[in-house]
Amino acid sequence: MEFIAGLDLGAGTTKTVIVDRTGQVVADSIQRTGADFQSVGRASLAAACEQAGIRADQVVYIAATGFGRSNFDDRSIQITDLTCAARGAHALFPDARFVLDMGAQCTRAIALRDGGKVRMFRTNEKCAAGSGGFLERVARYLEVPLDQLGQISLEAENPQPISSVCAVLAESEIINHVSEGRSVADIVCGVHQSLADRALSQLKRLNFDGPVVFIGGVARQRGMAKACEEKFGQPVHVPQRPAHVAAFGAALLGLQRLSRRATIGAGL
Amino acid sequence: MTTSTTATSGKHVPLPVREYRAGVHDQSRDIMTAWMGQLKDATRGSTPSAYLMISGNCVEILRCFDILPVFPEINALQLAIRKKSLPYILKAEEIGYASDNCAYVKADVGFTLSGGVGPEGNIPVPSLIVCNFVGCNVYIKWFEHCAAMFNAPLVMLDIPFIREDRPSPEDVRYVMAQLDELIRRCEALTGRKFDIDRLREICRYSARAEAGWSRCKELCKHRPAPFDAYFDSINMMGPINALRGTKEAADFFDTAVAEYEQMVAEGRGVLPEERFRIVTEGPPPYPYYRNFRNLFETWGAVAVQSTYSTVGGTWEFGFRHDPDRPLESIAEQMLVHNLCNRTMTDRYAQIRRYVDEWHADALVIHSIKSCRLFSAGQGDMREYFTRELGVPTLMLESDLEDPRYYAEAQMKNRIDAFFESLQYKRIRECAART
Amino acid sequence: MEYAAGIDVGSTQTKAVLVDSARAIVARALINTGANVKRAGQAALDALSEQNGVPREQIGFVVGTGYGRYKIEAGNAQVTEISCHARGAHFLFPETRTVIDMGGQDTKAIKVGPEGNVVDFCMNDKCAAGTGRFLAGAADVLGLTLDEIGAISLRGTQPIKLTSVCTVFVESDILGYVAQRKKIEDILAGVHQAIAARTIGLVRRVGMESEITFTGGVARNLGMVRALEEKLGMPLNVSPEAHFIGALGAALYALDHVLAARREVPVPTDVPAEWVDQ
Amino acid sequence: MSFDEIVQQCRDLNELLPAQALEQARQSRPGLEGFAVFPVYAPVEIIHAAGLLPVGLFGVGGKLEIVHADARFQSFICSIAKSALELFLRDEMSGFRGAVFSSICDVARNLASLVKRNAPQMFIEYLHLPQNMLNERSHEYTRAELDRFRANLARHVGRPIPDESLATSLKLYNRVRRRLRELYAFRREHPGSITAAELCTVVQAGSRMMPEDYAPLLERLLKLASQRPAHPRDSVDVVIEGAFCEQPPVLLIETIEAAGCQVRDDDLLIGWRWFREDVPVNGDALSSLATAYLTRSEYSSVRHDGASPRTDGLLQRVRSAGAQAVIFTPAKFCEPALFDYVPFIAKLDKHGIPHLKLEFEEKMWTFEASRTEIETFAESMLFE
Ligand SMILES: Nc1ncnc2c1ncn2[C@@H]1O[C@H](COP(=O)(O)OP(=O)(O)O)[C@@H](O)[C@H]1O
Ligand SMILES: Nc1ncnc2c1ncn2[C@@H]1O[C@H](COP(=O)(O)OP(=O)(O)O)[C@@H](O)[C@H]1O
Ligand code: SF4
Ligand code: SF4
Ligand code: SF4
Repeated sequence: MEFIAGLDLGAGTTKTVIVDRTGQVVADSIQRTGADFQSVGRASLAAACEQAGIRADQVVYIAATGFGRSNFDDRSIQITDLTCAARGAHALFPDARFVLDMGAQCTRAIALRDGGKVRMFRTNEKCAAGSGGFLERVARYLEVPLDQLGQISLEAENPQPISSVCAVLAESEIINHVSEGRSVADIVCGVHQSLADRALSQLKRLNFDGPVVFIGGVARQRGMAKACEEKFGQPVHVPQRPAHVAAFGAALLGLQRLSRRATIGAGL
Repeated sequence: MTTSTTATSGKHVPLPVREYRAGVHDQSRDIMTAWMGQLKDATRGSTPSAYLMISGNCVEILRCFDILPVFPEINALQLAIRKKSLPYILKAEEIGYASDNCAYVKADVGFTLSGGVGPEGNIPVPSLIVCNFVGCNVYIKWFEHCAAMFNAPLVMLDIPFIREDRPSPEDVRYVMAQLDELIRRCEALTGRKFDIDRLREICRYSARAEAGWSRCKELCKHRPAPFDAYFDSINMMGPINALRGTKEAADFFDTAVAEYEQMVAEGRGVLPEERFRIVTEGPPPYPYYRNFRNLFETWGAVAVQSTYSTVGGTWEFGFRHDPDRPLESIAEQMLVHNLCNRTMTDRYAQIRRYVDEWHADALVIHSIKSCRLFSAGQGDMREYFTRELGVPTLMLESDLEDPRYYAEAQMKNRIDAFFESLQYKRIRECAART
Repeated sequence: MEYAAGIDVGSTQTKAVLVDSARAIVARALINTGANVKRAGQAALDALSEQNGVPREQIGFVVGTGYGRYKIEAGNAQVTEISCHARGAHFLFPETRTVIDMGGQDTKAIKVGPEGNVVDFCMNDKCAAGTGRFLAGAADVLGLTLDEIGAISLRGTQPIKLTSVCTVFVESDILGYVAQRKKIEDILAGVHQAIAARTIGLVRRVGMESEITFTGGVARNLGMVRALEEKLGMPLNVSPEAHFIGALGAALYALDHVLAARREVPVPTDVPAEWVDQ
Repeated sequence: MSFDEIVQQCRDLNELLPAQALEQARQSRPGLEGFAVFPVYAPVEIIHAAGLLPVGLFGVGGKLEIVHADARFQSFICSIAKSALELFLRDEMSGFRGAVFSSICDVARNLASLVKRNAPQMFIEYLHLPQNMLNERSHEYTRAELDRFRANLARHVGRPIPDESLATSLKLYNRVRRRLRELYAFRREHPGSITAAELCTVVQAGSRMMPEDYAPLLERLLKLASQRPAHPRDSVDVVIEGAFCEQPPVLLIETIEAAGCQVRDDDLLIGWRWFREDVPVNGDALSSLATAYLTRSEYSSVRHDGASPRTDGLLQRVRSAGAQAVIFTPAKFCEPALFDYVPFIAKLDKHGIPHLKLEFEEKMWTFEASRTEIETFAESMLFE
């Protein structure tokens, strides 16, 4: 049996998704990205292979994406994360017209055209405190485990928004809220709402008007998804494993290339 | 908690902040509200209106044709001061404006896109867009965009920047020819003939208001100053810039002069206690106008002069519209007698004069991210005043329209530290005298 | 014996110093400010009395400084950290005329008068780029601690060039260089140099008059000290107390009050009424 | 010399600071003096007629560390203004008689004041170029402004600038600009023959060479270009717009092409190419120059366009280049470019032309993030 791997070497974490020749997911893995993309990529791939119970040489095609895509030497192809995210999101939610991808360093809004191709996209501006890395710091400050951030946010009664566009100054604002005795839930929820606001204005630049899929590590935080639904005024699709969508998309695009190659090969 | 003070620590005893309101404020509000009412009425009526910018404007000509002047800058300012600007700024950013663009433009454009202009809003759709390009290049962009949004005709008034001691004959002819062009467009719009006698009368009113405004500014040379020439000037800038040429504006300044003369006679100042006299440079942060003012008032600091209040005209140095040469004087005002059409070094000279003649202790520069016309190079200004003239200078940064760039804690920190050092200096000087 | 305390509640860390009436430092405390500013101020004060067995009552006056200065419940008065750093640096190095204070969220250049007073000062603009937090971010991505990065940076031979010194974007910038397989020491050398360059810009604004004293938490970072010295072309005063200098200055201001109360230091009589006790 | 060698020579020249570039020109013209000009339109003909070498003031941010100018200009000011000021503050302009700035934006205007105050020994001129092209007095005004510059400059250098010299300079610059137009046309017609990075390198070198030397260089290049094998690639054809003043690092241009786009036309250094047609040389030279400024200029974000909107100009540029998309490269904090972006994209959207915005600063060293965006942009069009 032959398999295709999609590897998303992100700024925060590295994700691998392995699919078979029909596009079915057989395994996935996630781990923190360290200083060396090459070894992290290999480790991530090995973990996924082990989970799937396959040998490394059964993976015949590797599509690398994400920040470190060009630093992973074992790749068969490199594709940008935007293209992959769009493809993956489309495969999961064929009706979706927009994708919101919030990762560790970047927030991106993508408008889709038919077939899950990128129509337009906007990345967050510099000077915009609004990505996963910021949330991680908030969690550390408030002494809340990262994976509980989303839950806590749901318990807010009186969310406290932050206005600063600079992550560093936003932190001071948070400190201010704390010392004024605001609850952790209210603060986290306020952060989520502010991020959702910013995401919305990014989407609006793409003439946002239709169903949206929310992906990336931050989408694991339920409070964030809820804040988005409130701000967007419409349901937001969140896949089961939001962080893996770009890796999945990469795997699917890899599969597409491989099949194309096969037909060309057959033609010869 | 004790709050004692010793000389060496120079600890700051905050002064009570009081809401300062005088008759001037009420009257200013009344006449400005009346004008806003006219704007509102014009959204549904058939009164012609024209967009115009504040800097060295030629509102007299529009008034001569009974064309209602509309100032997008004032709209933007009011949105900010009512803390309503951010949603409009975001709206404009959605269609592509960058975070680094002048936020006045963004707030105004966002407001327009949200239906603020037109029959449903408070501002009439302009029949004419008069781009008085006096200094600020953003004006051109702003009005090009407005012209596109409303599909309205744009009249370009290109006012040559002052780059020699005085404007050349060609500069003046060029401006006069463009004013002529404007007059022809106004005639076409209203179907009325240009009446130079009417313009003379309007210029007479302008001159009266200008004389009053100058007298008010002059009164700030007294200790204590009867009003804050930065914060309270805002209430007079509406009448002097937007309503200039009307009887109401001229009368308004008569009242103001009377009120301030009386205060001076009684030895009353705007603050309960005047401790420091400052000159300010740059527009205020309108979204946090009150907070910002308080940061100075608690130190007993009063602005005795400000450059911002002279964007429309530097009348305190003697220029008046002239009923005998109405058009020529309008051209001269646009070219020479306003802050915006002059070089940075001219501005330094103006500030220097303020510091000397108005007996100021320090200069406060509020550097505006939006406004490069004002702020590009203010670091050099700081350098000039601290290094070459030895005038203590404080530089602050935020924005005049975008609340996202105002950080209260940082502002307070800087202002407090600055006055701590001024206070120390003051105490030393006192001690040295004994 | 009478004592006075200064508490510097900074954005990152809270520093406290206790001085006795002979102006000797008798205790110091350093804790992370964390989320609860009030608690941090109190904890620092408690730590001071605990450390030296000085009962709280004997601390005659407490001056608060730093961003959280108004949040210190025990504070008798507040002075900005700009004045405090000037005072503290001048106390340790009486000839100092310029102070560079690099903390968690801002960098300041202060011109100091002959009596430790502030003559002029400049801070990084509203943007918090190029501060201690930036170094912390850099340490974080590289998986190093703050104590290590300075020393490692000194080993760099070919410093990388950074696009910006924005704390938010430093991480991806650095990751980019890691991906290009640049050496850690070169990356860190570049990071320190970028901040140093920015800081020199600030110092120039107030004028570089010797002696220059480097204060604040980042002064503990040897790499930063060297980078600044190199760019300035002169040695810096760096005290082992560098991190506590703001608190020290505050404590000295507090001591003024204690001593003035005992009339050991006369209050100038000609001072306008409004300057004196109310 | 081969094509590549000439380009390399240009590249080396561009790497130099203005004073070094002048030094280089002096090797064949001993005693030559320089005159600095801010990039968007300046009357170089007058400067040249005064016997000076006009040198563009840009791109030093990457070569010279900005240490003084940061104290004068805040963080939200474009880098070209800072690096220009830095040169004067650091006394890096020896051999230059002065500099000329013009009314392109608020920053450039204040910059002129600052330079004048901080370099008192130099002759600093500020030109107010007309923004009203249509008034009956516009021509008279423009001519007078050029004449004022001529008189001031002549007084400063201590010799007259006669009409005959002006006519000679006009002719020379006509020749240069004609060759540049031909080079651009050649690239449009032969995609892949000249890369964007090569072309912008060559154009920029023209801002630091005497036109007498530069025109033959361009002529040689044109000849060599036609012998060059073209490498048309399977890529997205784009037009670059928005970097009329501060120039993007060559690395960014290279990244654009490496990431799958082929540049077919651009507005890089449009201020040096400026005229769409030759300036007539018969009659009063200044008058011809004024007429040309008013009626034969390229559209630009720093010039009000009462008669023909810039948005149409951009559309025209895209169409005539046969491009599919536009990449906007405004300098960070450049208000004229950032403001024009709005009507530009409205127009492009209306015509279904995709676009991408990449802001840059002189001090950028890595373009990873830009690269991802360009690649995605190209991918979204390639795999239609
Ligand atoms: N278990 C979790 N619970 C909540 N949020 C998480 C969790 N894991 C990661 N995140 C968030 O997701 C971000 C990383 O997102 P990811 O898409 O993996 O980034 P990248 O692709 O840039 O590496 C983190 O910064 C964090 O905010
Ligand atoms: N042991 C250390 N070694 C090197 N740097 C340190 C150390 N401790 C703190 N720092 C630096 O000092 C900064 C905090 O400085 P500080 O003056 O306390 O700032 P603030 O007053 O804003 O809290 C941290 O961001 C860090 O960069
Ligand atoms: S430090 Fe803050 S304000 Fe400065 S560039 Fe970074 S995000 Fe923007
Ligand atoms: S740049 Fe300044 S003067 Fe110009 S429109 Fe904006 S705020 Fe007004
Ligand atoms: S880059 Fe833009 S803002 Fe800067 S000087 Fe040039 S035109 Fe002006």
